[in-house]
Amino acid sequence: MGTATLKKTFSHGIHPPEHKAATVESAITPLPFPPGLVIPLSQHTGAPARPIVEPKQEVARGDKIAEAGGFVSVPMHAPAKSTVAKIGLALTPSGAMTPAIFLKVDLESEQEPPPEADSAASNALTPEELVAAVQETGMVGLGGAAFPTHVKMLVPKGKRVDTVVVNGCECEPYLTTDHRVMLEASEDLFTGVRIALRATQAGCAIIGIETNKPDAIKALAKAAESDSRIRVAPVKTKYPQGAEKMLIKALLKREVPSGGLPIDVNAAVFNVATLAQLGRLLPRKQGLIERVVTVTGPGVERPGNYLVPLGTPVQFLLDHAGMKDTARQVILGGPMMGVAIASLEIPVTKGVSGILVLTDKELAQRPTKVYPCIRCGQCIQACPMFLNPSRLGLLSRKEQYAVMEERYHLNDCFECGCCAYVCPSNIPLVQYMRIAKAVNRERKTAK
Amino acid sequence: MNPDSFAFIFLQACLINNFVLSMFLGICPFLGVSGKFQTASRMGLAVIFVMLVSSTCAFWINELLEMLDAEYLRLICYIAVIASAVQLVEMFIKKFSPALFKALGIFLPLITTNCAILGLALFQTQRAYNFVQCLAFALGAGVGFTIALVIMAGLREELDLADVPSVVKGAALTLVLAGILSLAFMGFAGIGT
Amino acid sequence: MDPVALFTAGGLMLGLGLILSSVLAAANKKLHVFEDPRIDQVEEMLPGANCGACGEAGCRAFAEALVAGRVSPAQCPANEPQNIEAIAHLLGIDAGAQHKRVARLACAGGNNVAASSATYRGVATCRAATLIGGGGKSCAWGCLGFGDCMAVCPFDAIVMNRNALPIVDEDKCTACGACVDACPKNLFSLHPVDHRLWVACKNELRGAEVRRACAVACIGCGLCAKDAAEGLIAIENSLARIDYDKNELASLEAIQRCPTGAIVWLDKEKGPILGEKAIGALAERKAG
Amino acid sequence: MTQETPQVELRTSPHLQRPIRTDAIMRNVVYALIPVAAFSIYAFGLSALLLIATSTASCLLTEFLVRRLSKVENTAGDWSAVVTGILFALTLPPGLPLWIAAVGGVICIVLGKLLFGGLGYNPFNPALVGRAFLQAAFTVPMTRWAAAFAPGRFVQAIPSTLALPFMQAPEFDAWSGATPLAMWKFQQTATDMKDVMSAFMGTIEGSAGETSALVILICGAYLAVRKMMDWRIPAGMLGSVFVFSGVFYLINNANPNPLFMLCSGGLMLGAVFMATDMVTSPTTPVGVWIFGVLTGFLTVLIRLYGALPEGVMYAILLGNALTPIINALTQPKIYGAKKAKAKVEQTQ
Amino acid sequence: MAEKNLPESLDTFVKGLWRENPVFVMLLGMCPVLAVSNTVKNCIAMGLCASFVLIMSSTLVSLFRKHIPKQVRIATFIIIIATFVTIVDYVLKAISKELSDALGAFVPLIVVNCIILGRAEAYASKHNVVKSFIDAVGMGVGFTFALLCLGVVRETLGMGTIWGIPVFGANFERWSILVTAPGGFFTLGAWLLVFSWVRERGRTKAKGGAA
Amino acid sequence: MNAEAKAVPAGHIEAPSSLRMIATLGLVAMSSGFLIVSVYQLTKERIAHNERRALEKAIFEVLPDAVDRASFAVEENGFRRLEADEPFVETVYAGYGDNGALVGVAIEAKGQGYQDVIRVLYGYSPSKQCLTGMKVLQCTDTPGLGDRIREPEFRANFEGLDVRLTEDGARLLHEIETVKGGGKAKAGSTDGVSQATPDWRIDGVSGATISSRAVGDMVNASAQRMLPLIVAHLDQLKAKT
Ligand SMILES: Cc1cc2nc3c(=O)[nH]c(=O)nc-3n(C[C@H](O)[C@H](O)[C@H](O)COP(=O)(O)O)c2cc1C
Ligand SMILES: Cc1cc2nc3c(=O)[nH]c(=O)nc-3n(C[C@H](O)[C@H](O)[C@H](O)COP(=O)(O)O)c2cc1C
Ligand SMILES: Cc1cc2nc3c(=O)[nH]c(=O)nc-3n(C[C@H](O)[C@H](O)[C@H](O)COP(=O)(O)O)c2cc1C
Ligand SMILES: Cc1cc2nc3c(=O)[nH]c(=O)nc-3n(C[C@H](O)[C@H](O)[C@H](O)CO)c2cc1C
Ligand code: SF4
Ligand code: SF4
Ligand code: SF4
Ligand code: SF4
Ligand code: FES
Repeated sequence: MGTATLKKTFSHGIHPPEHKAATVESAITPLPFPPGLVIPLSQHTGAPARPIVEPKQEVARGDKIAEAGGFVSVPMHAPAKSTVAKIGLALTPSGAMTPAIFLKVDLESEQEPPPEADSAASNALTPEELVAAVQETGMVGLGGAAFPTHVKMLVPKGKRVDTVVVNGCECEPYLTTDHRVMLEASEDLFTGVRIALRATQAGCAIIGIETNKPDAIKALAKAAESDSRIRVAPVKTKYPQGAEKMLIKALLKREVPSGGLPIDVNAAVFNVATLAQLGRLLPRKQGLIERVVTVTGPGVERPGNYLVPLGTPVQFLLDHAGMKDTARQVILGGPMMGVAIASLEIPVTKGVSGILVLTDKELAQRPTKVYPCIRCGQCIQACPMFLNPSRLGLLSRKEQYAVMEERYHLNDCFECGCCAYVCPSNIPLVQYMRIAKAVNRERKTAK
Repeated sequence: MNPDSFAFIFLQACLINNFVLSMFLGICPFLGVSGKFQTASRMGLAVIFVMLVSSTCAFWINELLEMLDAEYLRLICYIAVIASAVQLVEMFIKKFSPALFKALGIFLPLITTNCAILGLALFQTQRAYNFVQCLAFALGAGVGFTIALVIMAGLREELDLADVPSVVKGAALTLVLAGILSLAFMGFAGIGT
Repeated sequence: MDPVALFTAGGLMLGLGLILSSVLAAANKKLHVFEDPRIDQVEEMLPGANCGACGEAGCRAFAEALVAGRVSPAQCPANEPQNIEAIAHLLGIDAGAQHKRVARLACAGGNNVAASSATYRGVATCRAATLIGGGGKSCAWGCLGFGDCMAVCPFDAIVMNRNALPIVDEDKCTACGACVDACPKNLFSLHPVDHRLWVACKNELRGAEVRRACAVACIGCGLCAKDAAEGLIAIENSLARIDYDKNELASLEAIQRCPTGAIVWLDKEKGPILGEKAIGALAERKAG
Repeated sequence: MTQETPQVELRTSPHLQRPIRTDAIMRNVVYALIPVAAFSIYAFGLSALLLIATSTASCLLTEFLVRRLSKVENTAGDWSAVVTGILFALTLPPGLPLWIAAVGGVICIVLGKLLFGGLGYNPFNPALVGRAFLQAAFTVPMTRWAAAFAPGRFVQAIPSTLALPFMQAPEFDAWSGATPLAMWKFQQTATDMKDVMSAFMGTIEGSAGETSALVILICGAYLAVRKMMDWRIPAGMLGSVFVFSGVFYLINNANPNPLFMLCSGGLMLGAVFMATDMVTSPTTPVGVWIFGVLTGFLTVLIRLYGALPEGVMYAILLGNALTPIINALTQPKIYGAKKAKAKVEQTQ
Repeated sequence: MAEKNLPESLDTFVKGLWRENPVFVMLLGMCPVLAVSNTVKNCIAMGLCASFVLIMSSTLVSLFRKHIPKQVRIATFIIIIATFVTIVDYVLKAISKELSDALGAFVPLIVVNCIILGRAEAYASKHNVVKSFIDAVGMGVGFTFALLCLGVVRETLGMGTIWGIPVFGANFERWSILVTAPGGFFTLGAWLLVFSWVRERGRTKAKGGAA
Repeated sequence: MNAEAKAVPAGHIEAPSSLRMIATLGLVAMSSGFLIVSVYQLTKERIAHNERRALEKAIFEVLPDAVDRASFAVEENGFRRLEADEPFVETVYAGYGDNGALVGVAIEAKGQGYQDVIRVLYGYSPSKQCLTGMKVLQCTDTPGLGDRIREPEFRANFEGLDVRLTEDGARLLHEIETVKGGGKAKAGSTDGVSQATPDWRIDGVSGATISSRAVGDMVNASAQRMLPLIVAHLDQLKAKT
């Protein structure tokens, strides 16, 4: 099927500058192995993985080193031939210390090549077996939330998926991983889409791509012609078009109910990189051991898209890409939703799609002076969830967290940052939302 | 508009000579119960109700006293009857809607001993309103009181989220707000003439 | 004086009085809701801080619970002893034993001794900072020093010291637990005042890793455990842990050889007392 | 143990931001007000100039001093006091004694703004609080209108302008005029298209800034295009005035015609610059329309049926008073709201 | 803390004047305070009337406090108060028509003045006659004091006079807002602000002194 | 100790007997009735005297030549002599000079002012066919503004105000008009100052146009109705019956 002509989208949202030019042309290049890798056992949503290796044990590339800690959990695989140095605590982007497996990479010997694909075997699996196989790959959403992919593929009893939505929007400024993946791994992507279709037993798949990636739209639309179940839909370039709720609204005109999941409107959403990886790994019975990361920003000398072994410390990656002296802020993810990290020892994990380095100059352009909310209503007109960030911010300042949840739908905020982006008073609205959510969560568990 | 008409008496009592904002009647509950929007609107309803009750009571008491040539007992009869009527209402609410009672708290008795209620009775007598006019007056006064109360509650709830200087917080703030509201209500002067 | 008027007035008022009181009397019977008058009396004897330290939703609720016999008067830590007595007397019950408890902070890493790895910019509260990369302190467990605990303490028992570390005033603290809930790093806990031997660190890393982050952290060396009475101190997760069931065995001995000063003796008058070795090490650090 | 090398910074996402700050918005409002002020000076001469200067200085100085005395961060630099000062001056009759304007400036800032916590927290439009206060305090000087385009206006101030502080101003028969609305109200003069045109172009009497509807509209358009002002409020307010006064005009054509209603008095200035004060108007999309229509309706009501010839100020202040309630009742329906639940929430 | 050393009766009295001033601290009886405080003369008349009622009813309530059943307590109090108010109303009318016209309905409205009922309820019904009397006098004086605070400001600025005598000369531009409704609110608000500012300063000073 | 403490609640739970409640309240109410009626009787005379004096003062103010007065109730066709003033009855007051002759009639008029109702009393001299004065009885309009209708400058407008009737005596020859401050001098008489020239215009108070216009309008409305009636039944008033 061809592309639809009408530009689909959702209401509200913002148009931040894209900043994608620096890396959009750079093909994915593999990064060399660092001397040490850190594999946190909890780099996905859900239960942490359980280590199945001992210190000093030697592991081969692709070996499973930790098993899933439950159904909503995934195993970990060794990204390189190495020795287990220790199982200890490692710093995460959130600032907490969590258990991790520390690997000392065997830099001397050759790393084994990945096994050959066995499409026939994988094609023969039933949906249930397929879900189990997906779990074994250790796949999680590469779009950012790192939610175990197999969980989304398992359709619960009484529910139905009619459409698989493939998220190729990449609406975050600066990032180009999904864009490159769509261009360079379209074969794998289509394999992945078919796996998703089979696992969910959905009738069709729509690949939503923002109009600022015409080459990807063209390439995939052409490739999609061979499979009538799959089609490509251009969607308007607008942030946060890639948020699954927005994409579902744009493509299917359905609204995921408040507090609900895509499955409640018969859809399942997967990121293109997720499906491309899956299409590559599953037929090979391989685990997820590397991912594409956009390293970019004014603080980087050689921006580009790198294929990075999971567990590589950010420091190593930035050394490789060249970090300028003026660099002052390192962000995992894109500028809208990414988290600034306090230490470069933090490793690249499954959910990291980009590393953005900002310099003194950009920080100076964002003074920290905060004005009071002047109730301009800009945030209200930006919030894609139709919340009232102005009111939420004011309430949070006065610590009325319960009111925020009960009356102002705090929990529907997915922290896209549109509100804070437009706020002329420089109010850290997203931070206020996070504080409120954290306190409410704590209070609930305390009860 | 005819100054003796139902509509004019209503408008006059409700907006132009608003009991709270330009006649200074019922300031205590106005200051006390205008903190929360929900409470204020319920209190407003209670006041409208009590006003209708007491206006009716007062009208017939006055008729009776004039018949007996005992106008000098007017004040005491008004207050006694109104107070008991309201106390009855209060007991009633306490019994049948503890939640409402809790929300209005100690202010239910305040409605009884409230300038607005007695003022209503005294003014209607002074102006020699007939029964229908009394009802219009009571309704207007009650609605006017409720409007003022509800607006004030809205403003105060909003200001709970503001950085009001600590010396202003509390009654001073409410009075300043009432002053500005009263200024704004001046705009209604003369409507209907 | 006109006797007719006199008669009218007297009669009218009598009638009025009679009617009113009859109606009220009837209503009183039909509509009365009983509320124990003692609740009001008890409430008047409570401090009215509505701090919730008693575990009830405010003083009124506590008064109701007292009258209902669900709690004992001494459970309100903020009350004056004579009032507690008075309440007990009024209700004819025992005042209940009250152990003085206070809030204790498990961190000594003020900004003079603990390193920071990043500069945090944003809402200036510990809660907010924690959510962004942990707040930028090198030690992931350490106190951030924005004083959420101070702000939340209803009794002004906490002040931030020069090095942005909260100090609890034992006399003012009522163990209401507000700070325990407020601290996003979970550094506060409530302890009987006589728990004077104290480990002021939560860092679970070991040795050099810790020392990079903070000069007064517990490095898990185990010297205190060796010096203390048998079984009083154990090392768990690279941290000294005191078994307060054996609190009576505690003495100043345990802290003397601690190389960092992570284990201290909290003296009522003099405040935290460090071991000799730690004092030396810290002095050296200052000089160097 | 602070490191010598500059540390990385931790900030919250988003790490990108639109580069328009609140002070810039306020500054742009000042730019937009300059032509209005200039026209006013052109029409009323020296007196208008002195009036605007005095009131702006008074507002700014008050903000600065009060913040200084209360030992909090000084906010005088955020330009909002300047906006208040200029707008306040534009609502005053030229010829008003300067001391009254200065007192008014203090009232605007203290009573209208700082008592509530300053910028962003004031429930009522500060400039209008100031004006309403003066109107009630000094009604006579506040309802004495000077003639526009008086010869000699650039070399000589209207004598009353320079009255001694706290003293009554002399009458100024030689300079006096009457606003078209007051003429209609008190002299029962009819209004025709000629009046509409002169009100539109600004060749009439009135407050310093209520003269040329055209200039105000152009300046408002500038702000609306730069997204520093919500165009829906003036649209709602002006539209509602047009419709309601049209209805009353059709019922009884002794009432002024709707175009005259639109162009006369302070309506343009109020609708474009004062009802739009975002701090004191609703934030929700539906609420904004309700606010516009409501203030428009009140304006017509007061003008046609009230005791006073002009009602824009009172209409906006009443609208301000209702803003919290409007906001509460018009919370947007969120994405994915469950229908029944949404209803319950809205009534809260 | 000089107050601590005062004899108890004096303390009871002073308390009504300042520490528990019915208007400025307890925020009771605001209606007449706002309504009649536009001239000093009215303030004094109102203060006297209210004080008389307050003293008489407090004393009487205290006298009979043991004999009044709880359920008819309020009704009885109100009747007692209303009696004295009616008396005051007639006496005032007999003394001066102008004054009673100026105070208008606010004399009969003393009946519902929250201070009087409040004091009867909260104090007189629990204390002996002497204490209740002193308390009532204190409260009455405190009430009059509060009225005067407002009256002086409102009359001087609003009319340019005190007790009807011009103070600023003929050409004074009067702040007529002060004698109207908003002016009443603003003046009382301003006084409350002044008082809370004084109190706050006292508190910080006490803190500073202790530290 | 304990026993005593427990006794407290017990005492409270027991409800007082209804009889006692009724008795107490009845007794208190009755005593208060006696008290009030006594005070009422004692002050009645004095209050009536005050009211009468105030009324007379106002009447003599608007009828400067009068020394005595009589009240008449207004009825369908004519007047009825009132021995004592009755409330809620529309009344006019006839004023008599030294020699007992009718010098004028004082009439009350009321109407809506700026804030609330304004009540005025104005004097009418049937012989001179003009008004003789006006006094504001009640006005709650803005002090300092609307209140200025009480000032002598404004009141002077009514002294000698021309209220001639038409030939048939059915209405005023000229409606009483209120003109904007200073307008009277310009628009009215030719020489602008002469009191002798009959004028039916009232100078509004600048800054209180509404209140002053209201007074003008209410006097006009009242005069339109009352003056023809008075002229028609002048004998009744003259005869004091
Ligand atoms: C507890 C939980 C259960 C979930 N269950 C499902 C599911 O059954 N089906 C599904 O498609 N997605 C499921 N998800 C994934 C979410 O729909 C969503 O993809 C994930 O939270 C990340 O989305 P985001 O990146 O837009 O925030 C679940 C998520 C959570 C947190
Ligand atoms: C504000 C916001 C923006 C997002 N933008 C994108 C995006 O541009 N591309 C993307 O693939 N996922 C994006 N996501 C994540 C999607 O919601 C969704 O989780 C993801 O597409 C699910 O696929 P995955 O589980 O395979 O990652 C965004 C989420 C949010 C909350
Ligand atoms: C607060 C306020 C109070 C007013 N009070 C009165 C009043 O009592 N009486 C009155 O006639 N006009 C009153 N006005 C209206 C104006 O003073 C004035 O009458 C109107 O603007 C006409 O002015 P002019 O007399 O100069 O033509 C008041 C206006 C305001 C704003
Ligand atoms: C479009 C716009 C209109 C404004 N109008 C007013 C106004 O009418 N009066 C005023 O005092 N400030 C006005 N301001 C400035 C500012 O919002 C005002 O000072 C705040 O109300 C103070 O908190 C305006 C600002 C903007 C952006
Ligand atoms: S961060 Fe939350 S509140 Fe802000 S725009 Fe996004 S969803 Fe709305
Ligand atoms: S964008 Fe900022 S200033 Fe505007 S309403 Fe929202 S929070 Fe307030
Ligand atoms: S907050 Fe903490 S320090 Fe303060 S009283 Fe409560 S427990 Fe003690
Ligand atoms: S103890 Fe906790 S709450 Fe207190 S300053 Fe430290 S981190 Fe913040
Ligand atoms: S004095 Fe309290 S309501 Fe009027």
